[in-house]
Amino acid sequence: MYDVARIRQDFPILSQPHPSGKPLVFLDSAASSQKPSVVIDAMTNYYRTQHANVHRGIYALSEAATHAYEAARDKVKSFINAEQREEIIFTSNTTGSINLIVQTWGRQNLENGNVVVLTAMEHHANIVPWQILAAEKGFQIKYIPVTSDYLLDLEVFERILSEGNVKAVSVGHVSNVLGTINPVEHIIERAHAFGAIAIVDGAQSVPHLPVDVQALDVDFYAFSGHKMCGPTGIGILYGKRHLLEAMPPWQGGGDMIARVTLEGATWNDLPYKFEAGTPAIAEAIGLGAAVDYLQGIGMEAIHQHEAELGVYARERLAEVEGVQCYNPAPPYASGVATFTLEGVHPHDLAQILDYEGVAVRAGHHCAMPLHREVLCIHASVRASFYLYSTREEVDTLIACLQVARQRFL
Amino acid sequence: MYDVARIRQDFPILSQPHPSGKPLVFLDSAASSQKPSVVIDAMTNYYRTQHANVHRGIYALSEAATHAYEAARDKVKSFINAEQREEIIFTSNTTGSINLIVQTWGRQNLENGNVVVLTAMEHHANIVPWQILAAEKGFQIKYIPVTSDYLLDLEVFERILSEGNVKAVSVGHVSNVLGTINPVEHIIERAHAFGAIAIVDGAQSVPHLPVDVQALDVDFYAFSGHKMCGPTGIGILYGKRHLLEAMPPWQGGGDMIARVTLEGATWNDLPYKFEAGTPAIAEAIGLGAAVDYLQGIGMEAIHQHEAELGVYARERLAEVEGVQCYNPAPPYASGVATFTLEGVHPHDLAQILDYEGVAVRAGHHCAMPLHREVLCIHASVRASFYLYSTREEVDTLIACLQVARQRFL
Amino acid sequence: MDIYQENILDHHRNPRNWKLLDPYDFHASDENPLCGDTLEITLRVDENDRVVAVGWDGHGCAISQAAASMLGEEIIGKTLDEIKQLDKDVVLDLIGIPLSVSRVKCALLSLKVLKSAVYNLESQQ
Amino acid sequence: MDIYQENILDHHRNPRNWKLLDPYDFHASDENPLCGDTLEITLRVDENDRVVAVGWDGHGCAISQAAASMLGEEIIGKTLDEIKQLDKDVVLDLIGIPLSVSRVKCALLSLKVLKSAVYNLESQQ
Ligand SMILES: Cc1ncc(COP(=O)(O)O)c(C=O)c1O
Ligand SMILES: Cc1ncc(COP(=O)(O)O)c(C=O)c1O
Repeated sequence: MYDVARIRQDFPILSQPHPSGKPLVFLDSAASSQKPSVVIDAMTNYYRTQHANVHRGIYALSEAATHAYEAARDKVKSFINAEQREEIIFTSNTTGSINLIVQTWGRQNLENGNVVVLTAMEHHANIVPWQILAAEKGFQIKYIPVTSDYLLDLEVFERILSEGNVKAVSVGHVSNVLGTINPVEHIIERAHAFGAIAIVDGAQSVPHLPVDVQALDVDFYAFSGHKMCGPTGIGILYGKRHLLEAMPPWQGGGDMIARVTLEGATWNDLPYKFEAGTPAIAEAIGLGAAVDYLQGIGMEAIHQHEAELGVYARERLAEVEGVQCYNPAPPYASGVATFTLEGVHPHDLAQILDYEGVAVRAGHHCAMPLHREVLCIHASVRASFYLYSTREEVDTLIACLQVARQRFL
Repeated sequence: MYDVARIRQDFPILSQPHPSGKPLVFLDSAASSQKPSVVIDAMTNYYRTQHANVHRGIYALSEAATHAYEAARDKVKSFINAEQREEIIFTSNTTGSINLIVQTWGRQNLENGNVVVLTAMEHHANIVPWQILAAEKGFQIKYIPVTSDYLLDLEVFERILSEGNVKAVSVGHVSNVLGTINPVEHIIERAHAFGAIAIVDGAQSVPHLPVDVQALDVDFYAFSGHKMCGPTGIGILYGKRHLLEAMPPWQGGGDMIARVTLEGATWNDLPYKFEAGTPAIAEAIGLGAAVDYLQGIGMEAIHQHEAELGVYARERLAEVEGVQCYNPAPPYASGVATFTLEGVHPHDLAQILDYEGVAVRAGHHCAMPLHREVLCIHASVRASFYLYSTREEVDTLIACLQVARQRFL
Repeated sequence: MDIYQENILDHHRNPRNWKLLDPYDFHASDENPLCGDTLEITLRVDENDRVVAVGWDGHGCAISQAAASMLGEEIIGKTLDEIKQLDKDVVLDLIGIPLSVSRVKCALLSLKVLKSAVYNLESQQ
Repeated sequence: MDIYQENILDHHRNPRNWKLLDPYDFHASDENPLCGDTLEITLRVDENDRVVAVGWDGHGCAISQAAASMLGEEIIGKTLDEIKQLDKDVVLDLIGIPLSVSRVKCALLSLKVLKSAVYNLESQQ
C-alpha cells in the first residue's frame, strides 16, 4: 500500500508552517521537488565528517570522499539501468547536460545542410542550445508539432525524417507543461531507422517514472538532481559509451586530462573526460541518497500515485467554471494539471492561491514557444504532483480557485 | 587576537577522529577547505524550510528562495568589492568560470595571429581551456616563465607584450603549488597598457587574502566556493559589466532568455544571461554564509595567520635532511609548503603521513607543466594551511616526516 | 498583505482611459516578455506640453493593468517634464500595498511605456 | 593496514631484476601520466616460449616499484600463454595487503607493461 502520510513525514518542509499560517500545499514539484531528510542528512553528514577533494588524494578522507562520490555514480547507473558506470557523467543540471551534448557531439557532427528535430513542446533547455549552435553552423531545426490532444504529431515526424538529412532527434520524455508522456521508444526507433541519434530530455521523467536507458536504446539522456528529491547544483548526462568516447571534451581543466604540457593536453578516460574541475561532491552524495530513497518506494508506485492524482485533479478542475485544462488524456497524462481560469490572469491566480498556502507555478514554464505558438496563450497555471502529494491538496486547490473566481468576477 | 582554538570549534570535522585513531591534521585546504557549521547549517536549514525553484515563482517559498539566492550574490559582490551585483555570475567552480570566459569572450575575440599570455605556474584550469580554443582558432599561447626563486619572470612578460598581438593575459593570483603571490596589480596594468584584457584565476587568493577587484582593475576574476569554506558545486565569475554585456551567452536554456520562439531567442539581462537552468541555489546560500563567516574573522587576519604558519613550516622543513622546498621567500610566500623528501616518493610519503592522521596532497596538483618543465620533478608533497591550521599541526607533520625517512632509508 | 485590495480590483475590472487616442501626440508600446504583459499608451498635450488626455490598451495581470489605469489618471494635467521626473515610487505609492519582487515588474511596465512615449523612444521597440 | 610491510620495503630498496636485458625477445614501456611512474620491461624466452629472464627499469612510488620487482620474480618459468592469463589479483596477492583505490593503479602498472610486452603492443605506446 502506498502510504502517502508516512512519506510526507520524510520531508521536513511539509510540516513547516506557511507564512500565511495555513498548511503548505506544495504543488510545484515539476519546478523543483522537496527533499527528504535522508538526502539532507547525507550531505550534512558528509560535510561534518568526510569532506575532502576527490580523486588522487592519497589519504583516508579523500579516499572516503572519492568512494562516496563514485558510489553515487553507481547508484545512478543502476537507477536508469545504464550498462556501464563510465556512461554516467555528472553535470550542473539538465541544462548543462544538454549544452554539453550540443557543444561536443553537436559541434563535432553538425554542419550546414543537416537537420536537428525538436518538438514544439520542448523546454527552453532543449531549444536554445541548439539554436545557438545552429546560428554558428548553419544546420536547420525542425519541430514536431503538437496536436489538439496535446500529443506529438508523429505523422509529421515521419515526414520530417523522410525529407532527409536528419542527424539528431532531441525530445522531452515528459512535457513539463502538458505532462504528456511522449512515445520516446517509438521516436528513438524511428530516428535510428533514419540514421539519426536520439537524445531525450528526461528532466520530468526520471523523477516520476521507471526509466531504462538500455531498453529505450537512447543515445543521450539528460536529467537534474533537484527535481528527483536530490540537491540543487547537480545534473546527469547518460551517453552511450562509443559516442562519448568519440566526442571531444567540453570544458578543460583539472581531472579531465591525462597529461598536460605547455603545448597541449591529452584526455582522461570516461567519465572524467567530461568532468573538469572539482566536482559537485556533496551534491552527488545527496543525489545518491535520493536515488536510494526513490528506489525504496518504487518508481512504478510513485508513477501510479501521481497519475491518479492527475486524473483526479483534472476531474475536479473541470467542475470549476471558466477553467480550461491543457493536458492529454490517459495513458499519455502524468501528474500535472495545467490550466487557465477565465478572467483571472495566471500570475494573479498564483498569488491569490499563495495567500491560502497553495504554491503553484504561473507563467510560461520555460516553454514560450509552446504557449505562444501552440496553446496561443501567454501564461498558464501549473499544479504538479509528486510522491508526497495528496487528494486533500487537490481539494484545497479547487476550493481556493473557487474563492479566487469570486473575488475577481 | 587571532584565536585559532576558537575557530577550530566552528569546524565539526576537525573534532572527528581520523580512521587511524589519531587526531586529524588536515593540511590539504588548497585542494578544498573544510566547512564551518554556519555554512552547513545554512544549507540544511534552506532545504528543511525554504526550498523552491527561484525566479518567477509567484509564491512565498519561491520568493524566499530567490531572495536568499540573490542575497548571496550581494555578499559576494561586497566581499570582492565589485561595483555592481550584475557583475557576479554563479558558475559550477573556478574551472567553469574560466571555461565560460574562454568560450564566450575568447570565441568572440580571438583569432589566428593573436596571442594569449599565461604562466608556466598555472593550474590546468587556466591552461587547458585556452589550448582547446587555440587548437580551433589558431591563436598562440605564450607562457611567462618561472624564475629559480619561484616567481614570474616579469622581464620576459614585458618582452612578450612588446612582441605584440597580445589580446589577453590570464594569470593565477596565488599559485596552488608554489604558494607564490603574483604581482597581479602590475601584470594587469601592463596588460592594459598593451591593450590586452586581464583575467585572474583567484581560486587560491579569494579564500586567503583580501581581494578588491576594482582596485586591481581586473577584467575577469574566477574562484570557487569549496576552497573558501563554502560548498562544492558553485563557482564565481566576476566580470566588468561592459565586457559581460558585449559577450554572447555560453549555455542556452531557461532563465537566460528574454524571449524564445521556434526561430530564435533573445537574452536576459545580466547576470542571468550567463546562468542557464536551475542554479545552485542551496550552494549559493552556503557560499553567502561562508562569506559572512570569513568576513567576521577578517581576511587580513587570516592571511597573516597563514603566512606565519607558512614561514614556520618552511623553517621546520629545512631541518629535515633530504627535504627540498619549492616556495618563494616572503613577501611572495603564502600558507603553502611544497616539498620533496629524497628517497621517498611523494605518494608514499602522503600515504605514510596519512597513517599518522596527517592529510597532505601528493602529485602534480593539476600543474603538470610546472612540475615537469620548471621544477623537473613528477610530483611533490604539498601542505597547505588555512584559518584553522596550527603550529602544532606543523610540528606533527615534521615529526611524521622524520619517521617516514627512517622507515624508508 | 493581500495586494488585491478593493481599489486594485476596481481599476482592474473598470480600467480608466482604457481606449487608445486617435489622433495623439505621443505613443509607445512595450511588452514584458517573461510574463507576456503588453501595454500601449497614447497621450495628447496642450501648447504648454501639459497632458490633456491619456488613452491606453493592454493585456496582463491585475497589477499591471491596475497600475496603468491609476498612472493614467495620475498624469493628466502634468507636463512632459514632470512626467520625465516620475520615479517608480509614484507607481508603488499608487498601488499602496508592498509588492513582492516578482510583481514589481508588473507594476512598473506602465511607467516604462509612459517614459518611452514622452522620450519618443518608439523606434527602439 | 600499513602497506609498507617489510617485504614491500625490501623489494623497494633492493629491486630484483632491475636491469634491462640486452638482447631481449619482448619489450614494452609505459607511464602512468597522472603520477609520473614509469616502467620498462624486457623478457627473454626459450624455445617453448617460457620466460627465462626478466629485466626491468623504472621510477615511481614504492608500490609500483615493489610490484614490478615481485611480478618479475613471479613470471620466470611461466609461458607466454600463462602470462596472458594473469589477472590483476596475481599482483594484488603478491602485494599481500589491501590497497586503496588510488594506489591500485600504481601496483598494476607493471602488469600492464608486461602484457603489452607479450602481446607485442609496443607500437601503441
Ligand atoms: C589556482 C587554481 N586554479 C583553479 C583551480 C580549479 O578549481 P576548481 O577545481 O574548483 O574548478 C584550482 C583548484 O584546484 C586552483 O588551485
Ligand atoms: C522538461 C525540462 N527540461 C529541462 C529542464 C531544465 O532543468 P534544469 O533547470 O534543472 O537545468 C526542466 C526544468 O525546468 C524541464 O522541465
